[in-house]
Amino acid sequence: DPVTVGLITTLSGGGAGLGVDVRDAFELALQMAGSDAIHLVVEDDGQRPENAVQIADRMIQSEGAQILTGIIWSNLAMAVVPAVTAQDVIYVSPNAGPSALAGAGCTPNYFNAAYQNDTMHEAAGQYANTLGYQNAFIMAPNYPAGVDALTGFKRYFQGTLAGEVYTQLGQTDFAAEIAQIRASGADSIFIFEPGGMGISFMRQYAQSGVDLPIISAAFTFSQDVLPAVGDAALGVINTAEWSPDMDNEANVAFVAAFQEAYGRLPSVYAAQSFDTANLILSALAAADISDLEAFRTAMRAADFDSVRGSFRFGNNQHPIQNYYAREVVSVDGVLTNRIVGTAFEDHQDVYAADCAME
Amino acid sequence: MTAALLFEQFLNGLQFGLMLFLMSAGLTLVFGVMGLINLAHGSLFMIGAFFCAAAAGLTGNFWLGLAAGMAAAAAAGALIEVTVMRRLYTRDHLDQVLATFALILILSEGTKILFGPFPLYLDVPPLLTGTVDLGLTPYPLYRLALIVAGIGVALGLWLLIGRTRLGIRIRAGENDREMIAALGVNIRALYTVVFALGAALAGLAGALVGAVQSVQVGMGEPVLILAFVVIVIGGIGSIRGAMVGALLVGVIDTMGRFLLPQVFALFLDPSKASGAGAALASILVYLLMALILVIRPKGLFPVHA
Amino acid sequence: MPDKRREYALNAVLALGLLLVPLWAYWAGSPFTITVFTRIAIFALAAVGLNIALGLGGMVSFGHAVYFGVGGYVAGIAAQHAFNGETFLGIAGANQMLIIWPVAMIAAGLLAAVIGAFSLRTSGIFFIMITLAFAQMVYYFAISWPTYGGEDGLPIYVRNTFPGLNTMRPWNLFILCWCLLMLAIGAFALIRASRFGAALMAIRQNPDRVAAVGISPFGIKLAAFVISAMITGLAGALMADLSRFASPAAMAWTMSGELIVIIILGGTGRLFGPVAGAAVLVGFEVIFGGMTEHWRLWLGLVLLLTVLFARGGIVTLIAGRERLG
Amino acid sequence: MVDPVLSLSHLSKSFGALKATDDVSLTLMPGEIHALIGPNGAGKSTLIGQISGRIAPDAGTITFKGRDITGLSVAQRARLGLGRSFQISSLIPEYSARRNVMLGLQARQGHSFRFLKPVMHDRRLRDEAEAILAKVGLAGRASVPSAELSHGERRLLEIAVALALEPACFLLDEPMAGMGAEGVGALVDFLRGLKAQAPILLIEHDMDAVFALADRLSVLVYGRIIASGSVEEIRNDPAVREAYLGDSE
Amino acid sequence: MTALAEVEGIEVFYGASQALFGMDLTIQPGEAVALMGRNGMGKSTTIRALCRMQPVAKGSVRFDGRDITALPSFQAARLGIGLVPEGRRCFATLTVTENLIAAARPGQWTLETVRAFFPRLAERSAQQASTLSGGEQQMLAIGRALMTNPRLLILDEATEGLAPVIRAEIWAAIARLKAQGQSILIVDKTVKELKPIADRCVVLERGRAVWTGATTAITPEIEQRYLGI
Ligand SMILES: Nc1ncnc2c1ncn2[C@@H]1O[C@H](COP(=O)(O)OP(=O)(O)OP(=O)(O)O)[C@@H](O)[C@H]1O
Ligand SMILES: Nc1ncnc2c1ncn2[C@@H]1O[C@H](COP(=O)(O)OP(=O)(O)OP(=O)(O)O)[C@@H](O)[C@H]1O
Ligand SMILES: [Mg+2]
Ligand SMILES: [Mg+2]
Repeated sequence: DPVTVGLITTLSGGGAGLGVDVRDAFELALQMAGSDAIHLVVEDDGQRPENAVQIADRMIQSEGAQILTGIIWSNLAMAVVPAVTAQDVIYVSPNAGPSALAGAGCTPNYFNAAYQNDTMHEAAGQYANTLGYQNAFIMAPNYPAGVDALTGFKRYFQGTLAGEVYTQLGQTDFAAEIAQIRASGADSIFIFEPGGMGISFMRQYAQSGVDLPIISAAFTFSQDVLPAVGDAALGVINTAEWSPDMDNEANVAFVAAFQEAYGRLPSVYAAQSFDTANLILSALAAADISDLEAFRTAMRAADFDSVRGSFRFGNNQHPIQNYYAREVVSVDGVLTNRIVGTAFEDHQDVYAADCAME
Repeated sequence: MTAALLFEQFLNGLQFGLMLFLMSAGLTLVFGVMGLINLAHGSLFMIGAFFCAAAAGLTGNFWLGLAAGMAAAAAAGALIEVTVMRRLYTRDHLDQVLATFALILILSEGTKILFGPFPLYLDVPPLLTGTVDLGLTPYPLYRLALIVAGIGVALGLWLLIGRTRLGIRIRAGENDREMIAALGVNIRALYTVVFALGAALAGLAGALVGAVQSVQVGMGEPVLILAFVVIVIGGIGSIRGAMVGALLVGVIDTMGRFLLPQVFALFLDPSKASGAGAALASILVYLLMALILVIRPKGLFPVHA
Repeated sequence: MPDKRREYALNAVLALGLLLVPLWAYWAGSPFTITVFTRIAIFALAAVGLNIALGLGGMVSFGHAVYFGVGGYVAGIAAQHAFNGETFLGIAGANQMLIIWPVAMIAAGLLAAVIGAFSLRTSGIFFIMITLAFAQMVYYFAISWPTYGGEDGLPIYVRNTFPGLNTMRPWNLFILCWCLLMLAIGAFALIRASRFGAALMAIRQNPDRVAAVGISPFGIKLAAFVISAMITGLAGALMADLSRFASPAAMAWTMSGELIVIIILGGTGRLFGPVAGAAVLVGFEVIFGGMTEHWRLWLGLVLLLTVLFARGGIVTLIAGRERLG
Repeated sequence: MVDPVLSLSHLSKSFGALKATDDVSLTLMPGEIHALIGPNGAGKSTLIGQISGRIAPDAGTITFKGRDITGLSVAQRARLGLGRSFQISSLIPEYSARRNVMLGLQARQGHSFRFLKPVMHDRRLRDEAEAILAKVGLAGRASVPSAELSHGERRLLEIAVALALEPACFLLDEPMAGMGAEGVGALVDFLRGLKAQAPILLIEHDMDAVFALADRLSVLVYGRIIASGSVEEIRNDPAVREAYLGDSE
Repeated sequence: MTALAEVEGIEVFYGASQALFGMDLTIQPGEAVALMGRNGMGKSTTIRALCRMQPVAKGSVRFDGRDITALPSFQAARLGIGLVPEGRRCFATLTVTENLIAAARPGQWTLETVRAFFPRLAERSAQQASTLSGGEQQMLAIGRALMTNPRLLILDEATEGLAPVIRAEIWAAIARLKAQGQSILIVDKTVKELKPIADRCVVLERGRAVWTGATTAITPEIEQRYLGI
């Protein structure tokens, strides 16, 4: 009997692009594996926490889902995960990694196959040192993920701060911030402005005549937004645990198949979702989910071919992995990312220490 | 903090204000002059941006895109007026709220079906790229162009509404629709035209602003709220009020975002200060509106009815 | 009056349908159906609250989601403190619904008293906008205030408890919500028929006239606004317990819009309008949301057709226009 | 010497440059009908607005039953016993004629913060409302929503609501406007009976009615009282003829 | 000679309630016709039907020989019906001049001639209509209708609420218009003032015409019976 996996993700509204990538990559993985171990049900959460909770309830209660996945946003994950794992259902995160679930709040039924939120920004801070930046202007929206981003960056960045600015969530005009950057005397800029905010900022930055190097985590420069940012993004360094040009067998096959199937390059969200699917498949192949303990052990083993190359879990069931610096380049007129360096090797998040699990 | 920075921020505030005016111009026309609450104004804005981006992408010409964006929004507006709005003029505002709320859902989802879920690309036309030196500071040419467009639209609207017979008839229709018809004016057709014009202005704003922002589904909603704030502050139906409201919101918002964290930094550590400052800055506009309405319950320039 | 009888029949169908379907689901072992109906009951309860301000008093509050959200935060914060043993302003947390409900109502009511005192100076579209403005302020505050989760919201790990009932069981939680909804509808009916209601409905139609007979509109309106917010706040607390999550998203302006939509869809000022409206809205999402990713398009069309061709909402469509006597 | 029920002293109100009422002083004695006439736009309705509290005067004081009420709100003045009718009918449109009157009764009793007892089942309130409707000749129309009443019937209902308040004085702003000849005749008789109950400040352009009813007349022109006196005096005042009555009389 | 306007057996409803029950009315060119009747008998409704502001359920409305029963009101107005409605209904936020030119059509009446006719309107040309006194608003409503150069001028309660002097002025103006050959349909409460102007009277009761005849033929009985005088 196939195991029912519920994929709850954002398919409508402003953030729909990310959810579509997650869904498409997950389906692609199942297709490529040719396995019938999984019966997949997909549902749209509309980027609203209370919807996600309801859908999770339904998937578990009416459709007998034993594994859930798919959520993009930290606030939705925070709403869904504790309730789901309390019912002895496995949740595997293909994207969000809020700190509350990585530290003291870690639980055996929760696996994160993507990253812990802070780590991407920590990598940016670390790589800023490598690039020799001394005086950075840092900026993020004023909400928990934004605060985490700046905290993460500062944790590893050794230079001074020329300015630290919080923008409004959903802000569309950044002229005031750009003026501050211009006047700040910084030698570099770190930004975390996901989705439309990043697109707006980069467009306006490119026209401002300010010409400082930008470093960022992958969110602002992932494949889903790059076409919309346009040439303004060229040359920006951004950190991620994956890049489309990674040269391992699994990744080459994935990128080719994704392009073939959907006519576009995969984003980092797609890659994480692809790994999530394969991780679950590998565990299902090794253990029967009716024996939850055995299944969890098989998950922890993470015995699958990750598109990131090496992949393993730490004690808090979050990845210990490499983080790379990528640069936005144009290949045959298509904007994409290319690895230019490594920020961290085998990096684990700081919250793992607070997690009571072995 | 230097004089140059202050000057630039003030300029940014003015420019943001004019951009807000551009975005609210169509709304003032439809809401203030025709007396129709149109929550779908933001969706028309989005349609303008999407069609502009698509057409510009196809033809490689921004100006063709701009025309396409305006035309698409105007066409959508005319269609909406004929099929929906026409039946709602005599109803109370609540019915209009519900109908246009429904239109938001339809137009957003329709746009997604048509253009896909990913943001589109729309670049500034080559003619308007780069910066100009304003003495104290360099300034993006495109933003100057937005300022000019905002002032142009304001002037045009002011002339149209205040100085032409068409404007007189529209305002007469707002006062008493049945009566102006009984005097021989085809108010139905006139309202279709006006609504389409309002939609075209929304489309124009969407297309212009789309080149510096993200062209994506849902881009209209934050605009909608800000546009309402602007025209309510100014006094509904007053073009002058909308202009003053827009500039006030633009300057106060920009200055607040810039100065509040520095004020908080006087007594908080920098990281906390920027967080607290940003939090206060994000509600500043609403605080301003509430304050103005408490003092002047009908806005700054109420239109006597 | 056949219209009146039709309305009574419709009300009975709605009240009993809302009870019997989950009861059936309970026997048939479909907990999710119960959850959906719980959600309908809670949204209906929130809308019954708003219906006092909007339907009876004509105060189109475009910020009622704030009271819904505040109720949710009361439940969330109390539960969190009860969970980790910390105190809030020196008060210990509580996980007793019987304590949380009144606190949620009082918190929402106090906030409404402040917001109402300012907002009620305006009217019409200005009132709509000023209530929206206050709601946005609270919303942005909640998003950026880190202590209680900011935008991430506040999970409730264990549902708050009710004496003698295991609230983790869907049916138990449902029946609590259903009873509260019926109580609220009863309160609505009482208020509408009372002297207070007579004055309130008169103020909606002609405040100058009411003042000229010697009833001060401001006090009546403010009282109605506060009562209205209290009921919506109670609904918010229930919603947080249903979702096991208190979220700032519950305060977003779209949520305020949805509450208004529920009321207009069901029938403004009608006793069971909120129930009908909530059932349609939630039902639509549950049924079509699973079928097509473009369900919002169809929802939009249905709403549009309702405004155009079923003036006065579902209740009016079935039971005809109301006469106030 | 009896004290006036209502007295205005030196009331002024400007709208921008326009002086709508300019230093107006006037009294209303118990048992009299004091008619206020004057050209359109002279400031008559503005004066009623100031007395009833809807418009704040720029200067001057209003004394009612010996008490200075200048600072009170509309509702407070109404509770003290100032009853008014509106120049343009102002009723609760969806309420029946009966319920409109019941609202007046409820207000007089001062109990609007009662949440429990259904008001429509209050027999005493209903009966009293119907008695008042019968008095103005609307007995058969008690259940009709006021929006569906004809223009003339609405004018009568205005009066009925004012009656329900049992005011200590009536302010009536053009009660005859829009009424047919028949209605005017009936209303004249009715008001004549009413003045014993409470004095009336009457604004009216129907000169036949005014001359038939008024005990005293004041003429307001451009916000100022230019003449005051008995019907005969006013009728023959050349300034009044020139400004208001014309030569047709 | 064909009649200028002809209303034949019309029935008109407001929602479910019927207001006209087979109303007839004819107006010849150059004629001044008065509509009379008690409150609520259907005078204004007849006018609304003639101006096409109210749908006609049964019967026909003709203007200048043409059937206009189903025409929208703006087209009827363009054929030459000029309305001064009950309650004036000036466009409140427009200035006096704007009110006048809003719906103007070319012809004998222009801004100049109207201003010459009502000098008061010339004095107030830039003032917002809502701040005019009642009498001035009434003049404005008449001027506004004249500016459409109507072949039939309809006056519904043109003197309600006006001071006696002003009323006299308005009546004088109407008399001058009539002398110029303008066709007029007029409704007014004050029969005394109406009589010298109207050529013919149509008396309504319960939504139909119950008496039609020359103004001079009105007897005290008729006044007593149908108007309550
Ligand atoms: N709110 C206002 N703003 C400006 N002007 C006003 C306002 N209210 C009244 N007026 C002006 O004040 C003057 C007096 O108006 P008021 O209504 O008191 O006249 P009135 O004597 O009642 O006339 P009528 O007999 O026509 O009813 C008028 O010229 C009017 O236009
Ligand atoms: N909008 C309306 N809705 C419902 N009924 C109406 C409406 N307008 C008029 N009526 C009814 O239609 C009938 C005729 O009204 P109409 O206005 O034609 O009378 P009228 O002769 O002009 O009276 P008046 O002298 O009072 O102006 C009346 O019984 C009135 O109640
Ligand atoms: Mg007056
Ligand atoms: Mg009439």
